[in-house]
Amino acid sequence: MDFDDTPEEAAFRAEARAFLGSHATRKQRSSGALRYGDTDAAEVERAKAWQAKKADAGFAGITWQKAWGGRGGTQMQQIIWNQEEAEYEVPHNVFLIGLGMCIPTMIAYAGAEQLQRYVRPALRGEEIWCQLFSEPAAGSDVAGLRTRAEKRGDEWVINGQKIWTSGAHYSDYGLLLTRSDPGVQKHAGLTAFFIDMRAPGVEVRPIHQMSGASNFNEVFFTDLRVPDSQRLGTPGQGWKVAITTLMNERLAVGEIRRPDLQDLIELARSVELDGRPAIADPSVRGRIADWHAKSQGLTYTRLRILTALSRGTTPGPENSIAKVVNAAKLQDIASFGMDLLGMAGGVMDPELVPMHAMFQDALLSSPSHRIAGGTDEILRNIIAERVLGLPGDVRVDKDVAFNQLPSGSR
Amino acid sequence: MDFDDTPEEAAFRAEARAFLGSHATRKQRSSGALRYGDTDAAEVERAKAWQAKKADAGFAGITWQKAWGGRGGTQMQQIIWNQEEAEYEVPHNVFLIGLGMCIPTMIAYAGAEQLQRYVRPALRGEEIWCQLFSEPAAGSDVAGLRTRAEKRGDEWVINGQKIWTSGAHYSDYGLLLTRSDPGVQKHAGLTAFFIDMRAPGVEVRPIHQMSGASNFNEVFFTDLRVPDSQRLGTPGQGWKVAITTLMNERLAVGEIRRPDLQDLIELARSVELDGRPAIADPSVRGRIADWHAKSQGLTYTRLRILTALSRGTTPGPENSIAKVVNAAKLQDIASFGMDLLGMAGGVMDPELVPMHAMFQDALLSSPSHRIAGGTDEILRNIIAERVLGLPGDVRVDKDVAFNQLPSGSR
Amino acid sequence: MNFDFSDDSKLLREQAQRFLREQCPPKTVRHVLEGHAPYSPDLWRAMAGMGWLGAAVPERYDGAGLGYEALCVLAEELGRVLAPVPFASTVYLAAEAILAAGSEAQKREYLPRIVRGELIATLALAEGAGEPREAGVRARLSDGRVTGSKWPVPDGSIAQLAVVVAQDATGLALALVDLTAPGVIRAVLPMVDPSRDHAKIEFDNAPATPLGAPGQGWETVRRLLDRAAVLTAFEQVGGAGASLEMATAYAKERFAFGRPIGSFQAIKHKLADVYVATELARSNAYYAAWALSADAAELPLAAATARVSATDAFFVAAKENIQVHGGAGFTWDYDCHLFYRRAKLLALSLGSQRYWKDRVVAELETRNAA
Amino acid sequence: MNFDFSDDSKLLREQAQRFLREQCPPKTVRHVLEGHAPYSPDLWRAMAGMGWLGAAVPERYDGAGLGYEALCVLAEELGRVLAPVPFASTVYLAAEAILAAGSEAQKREYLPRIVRGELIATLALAEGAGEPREAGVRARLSDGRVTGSKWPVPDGSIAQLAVVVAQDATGLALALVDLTAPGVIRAVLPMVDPSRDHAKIEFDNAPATPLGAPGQGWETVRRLLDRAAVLTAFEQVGGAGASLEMATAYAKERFAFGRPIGSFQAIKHKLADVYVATELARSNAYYAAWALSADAAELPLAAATARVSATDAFFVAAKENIQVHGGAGFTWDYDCHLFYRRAKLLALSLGSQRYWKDRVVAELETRNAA
Repeated sequence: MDFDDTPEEAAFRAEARAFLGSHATRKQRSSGALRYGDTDAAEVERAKAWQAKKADAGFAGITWQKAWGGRGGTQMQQIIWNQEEAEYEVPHNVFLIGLGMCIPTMIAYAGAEQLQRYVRPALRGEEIWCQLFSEPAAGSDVAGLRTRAEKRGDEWVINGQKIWTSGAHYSDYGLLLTRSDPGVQKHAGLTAFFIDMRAPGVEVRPIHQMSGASNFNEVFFTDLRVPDSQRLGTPGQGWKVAITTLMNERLAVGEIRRPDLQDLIELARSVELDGRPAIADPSVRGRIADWHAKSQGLTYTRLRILTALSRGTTPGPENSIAKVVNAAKLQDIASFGMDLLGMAGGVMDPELVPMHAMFQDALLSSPSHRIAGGTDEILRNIIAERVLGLPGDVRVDKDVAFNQLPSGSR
Repeated sequence: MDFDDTPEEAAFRAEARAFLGSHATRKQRSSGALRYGDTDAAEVERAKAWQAKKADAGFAGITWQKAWGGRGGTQMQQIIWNQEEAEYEVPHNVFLIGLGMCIPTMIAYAGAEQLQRYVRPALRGEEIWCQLFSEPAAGSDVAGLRTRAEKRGDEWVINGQKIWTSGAHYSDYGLLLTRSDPGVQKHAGLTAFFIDMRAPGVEVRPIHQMSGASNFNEVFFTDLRVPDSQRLGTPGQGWKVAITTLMNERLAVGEIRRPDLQDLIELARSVELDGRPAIADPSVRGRIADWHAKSQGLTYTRLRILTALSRGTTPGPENSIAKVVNAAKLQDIASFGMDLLGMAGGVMDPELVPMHAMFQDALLSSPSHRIAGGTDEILRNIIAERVLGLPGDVRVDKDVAFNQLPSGSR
Repeated sequence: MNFDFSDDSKLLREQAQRFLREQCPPKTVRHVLEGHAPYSPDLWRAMAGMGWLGAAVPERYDGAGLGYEALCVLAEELGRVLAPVPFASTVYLAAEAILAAGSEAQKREYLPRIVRGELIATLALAEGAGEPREAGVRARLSDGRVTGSKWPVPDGSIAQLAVVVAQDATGLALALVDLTAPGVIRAVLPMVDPSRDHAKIEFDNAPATPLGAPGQGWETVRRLLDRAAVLTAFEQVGGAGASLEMATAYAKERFAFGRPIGSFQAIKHKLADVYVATELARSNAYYAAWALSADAAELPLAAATARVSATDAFFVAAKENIQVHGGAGFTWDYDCHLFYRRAKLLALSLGSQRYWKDRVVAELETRNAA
Repeated sequence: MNFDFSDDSKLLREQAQRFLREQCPPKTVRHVLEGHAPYSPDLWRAMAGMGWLGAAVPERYDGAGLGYEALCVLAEELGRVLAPVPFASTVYLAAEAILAAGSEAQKREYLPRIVRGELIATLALAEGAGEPREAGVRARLSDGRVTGSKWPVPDGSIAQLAVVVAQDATGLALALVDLTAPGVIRAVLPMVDPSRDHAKIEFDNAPATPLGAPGQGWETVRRLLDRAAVLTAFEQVGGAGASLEMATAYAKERFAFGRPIGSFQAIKHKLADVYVATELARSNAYYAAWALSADAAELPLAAATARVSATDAFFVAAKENIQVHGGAGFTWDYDCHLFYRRAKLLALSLGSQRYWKDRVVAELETRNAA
């Protein structure tokens, strides 16, 4: 066990720091109001520019083969890069889904010519990809989706609706899962495609979230025509393709969630309870210690997983831990921070309330974290079944044709 | 809404107090070491004597018809009696199961002659009844029981094993649920009886619990012969009989669980944290307030239910609330109280440790409360299904003969 | 003994439910939430018409004199529909303060106007971050003028009258301030729940009339908060109940993996826990309602206990209602967030759990010492 | 960077697992639990024979000199089987105290005997209820004699030597006391986990030799507790892991309603939560093991963090293991309670969560101030 860099690692870290130091600005904590806002066109442009710069310097796709424009480096280098980049003000990473999930699926299922065409532009940030799986009636139960794909000659005609698509409005391409045969068992009737998000028949509408942000979209398909050459896998093999995508879900670097422990400590030092700084209060100390233990536990769990990955093991569902813990923790910290303000806790004015009302903002954005990208409940199922090996739940939807399944009124 | 007595209630309360005052000793709190021990023969004798005294004075079976030896009184009188009796040192109530569950089932299913024979002696405490439903492989899933009943002429021959039978060692009679037909669906093959616990072929063995106590027994049946006249309901109707028993599960007055809030407050006043009484510490105050709110909430919930009962509504599963909350609370309070003692918290010497090591004792006895008489998990199912009306879980054991069901290795 | 509401109260509840179903559907709440109005004057007027604003005001001040049990029933129903009206500030706080501390003349001047819905009033206590406590009051009252900064003041931008808590020469004092007079500057505050108006109010030598005798001290404010806590607990219980009903209905109707999501134990047990929390809160609220109605010595403990329970219950119910709704739950268009916002707002409006838990234990200590 | 144990450590773990499977089955624990012996001398001798007692003791004192990573591995495995031996007291506390504060002569006198299993030793710190703190030490040391009452002292009835924490003229001091000498009265204490010996020891002018320079102060004790906390955290992680495995196995094998109980979400999610707690604790323990091995400046924070995580994880794992076992879980005959007892014992042995959480925050404050 060694938490220090090897000489090679130190050299790479120095290289990363040198690049970042001359191309980006170091972060100042709490340097401004923190809003969970939309990613606008200007932000996308900045992200594209930064990705191109990284790619040119060999810091995009660090573990990717050189043939695809990667560095051919190690998992440990990727970890080091992530650690260093997190210290700088860099644009929101709009490429995570494309590079982490869509392109690896393309590599597994698309033809050589297509890969030649799509992989490099994606890595350089010239083209953005999104993932089109979830539907209004198919959230946790993705395989319950209803978007129809019907074969007409050399084309497929797509009709239906997707939902919770991150970045659909600035994406160029999308990975789409459809139902091509509703007359067979639900997992057996799916087919996957990649599609041009600018094609006629694709309409993107932002979803207005309770926090005021619109991080997700609805995507409607009306007689969208997709050439058969954009099919991934055979017809009916869509579920297998989707599994590839979901298994490639990278060890989320994720956005940095605020308020974090340091923010809470800062708040607890600045506000008073009964005339003393809140941080002197044992009940406050107890909560801070609990959350610190959780945060650190996640940090080192992640490093343990990455160490295992760097030795060639395949990623398991262990990462579900981080999501389960972080989502609840964020909501709890937000609520607790507001409580520390007593009667003024409900005020959202960033000029009046400590820490730019970061805690109040997080109260409203955090519920989505317990749901989007896998609900708490689904993640616990995954941990129980795939890590602990507990038996699956009784399935009533396994031996029935999709169009014979009961569906409820919501 | 009125938390004061009506004149009639006040009169009854005065009567109860007069009786208790002249026949029992008022409780002193923390008057001695509190042990979760066995009910020995002497204690049973004391209980019988007390029950007879109560019955003679009209305080046993307050709501029962006079025909059965009851008072023919109101639910509210029962509440008042319970409140008053709780203030006195009276023997452990060994009649709860018999009078609360077994005899009501007898009244529903036994013949007039049998009732003439059994009801009064039970009410006067001359005969004690127990309930024989659970089995090693049929805990939460009572209908999964395997104790066989085979008809031989006018008799039934019983073989098998029951478990978790409270008071089997001092009981005279028992309500027994058996499997009379393993070839039909599990709920359809059951038959109920009442049996003589002293009959040959009945063997009672105490279960040694982790707390050191033996509140429960195993009961083994080897070729026990039961006359068909002791059958309750028709053969195969046993599940319906059992439901009657379980629905009659009374609003548990239950033993008074210690440590309670007052004990915790006493402890928190007597021990110091960093040189100040623990109760001055905000983290301790927060926990005390939480538990106080729960305790009071349960008290008033119970009174609300009793008010409804006294107006003639049938008892619902609302009482599951009390068990779910109390069991976890007892364990949490025990653990928390030990924590207040810091490095000495693990010591169980009642002479050395505050409050006669009551918290340490409760740590060891409390796990059983989350299990016995309905696990936390089953009670939540009950609340969800019977109160909120949520749909039942998928059942794989409904349309299969009992002897075709998978059974696992434990 | 009788641990249930009276038949009169039950009739009132049914009437209130019918009325509010019509007069306060979610779109009424959203109209305020989305900034189109600071409150719903139509609903307010209608409520005044029903006599609700004076439910617990004695008849000699034009109230209905129905007592506090009736007011608790109304509070629960208003909480259930998230009524976007200045009821809590005007009725639980201002009217109660005037009833408790005002002179006969003041009662005759203000209460009838409140009852008729002509006067929105509030209590100006908080001065930024902090729990309710005497040392937290820095506003000064002297020579009939008040100076200081109060925020958040509930319904502060719409109220015409405020009961201001301030320090004067004799200690803590209450004063009535006309908010439309010179020396009062108000700014609307963005809140976690924008369906209820709040403001920051700067008093700069604003004309003030003493309410009650000088030097009444913190005890008057504490008692006022205790009483408001009971009524707010009913609002919270109403909100918790509505959230639970919404979640339960959705869990029955929404299918995944070929079955209603309410058939999965993860959902069932979550909702069972919410039910338990809500019922405990309801029972504690009932007891507090009795203590309030009977002006019993148990009121301070009963109020704090009810408040602690109700705050927990509403927040967990609202939070898990979002979770049960999945993706739909955190959209703007579903109503889940309205309850979540209100739950957190009410959890803080009279001081946080910390304050109320401390009150519970302080009362228990007094009682055990006695 | 490498966040995994070394290959040597992994080999040691495998060896330890094989050894303990044979030498420390549950019946060995029960033998002590049921009062037939205060510890298992056979197991203790065998462990000495394996060189474990000196795993982290330098070779010049006859230790194996394997370092603290190795000791952490052993601690986890001993925790997993609930080994009923005086390992923690002798190795984590006494040997560490002598290594940290002893003179060269004292090290040469005691450490080789400890390594060979000839000397059971302990630390006498607690004086009844209370967290570790300087003001809690009332025992007096003067003129080479110690007087005071210490309880509970782990392995206090079987140890021959104690490192006693006492006040002398210069402040807080450590002293070595021969527990078999006159002036020492020992009484076995009934504990929540009787599989580990504890005693109350009265020192009445018992002969004492100073350990280390006079007036070292509380800092030495604090550092000693930090180091022991890391090792104890590994015992706790071992116990948590074993409890989880036991519960998981049972949930797969036990059927109800025609299916394994592990297929019900109530059980699945419960065990998923236990898994999460255990993994977080394991990861924090790994980091603390590194800090201990490297004697890093991060040690105090890392140790307290690991301790907080591990205490939570073991208790919840042991508690829910009972619950998953249902009725069988609370019988004497099933092993669930052995883990539950040990979990609570270890949760308190070095001070409760309160002490360690306070340490976490104190370290965070120092760091943020820097």
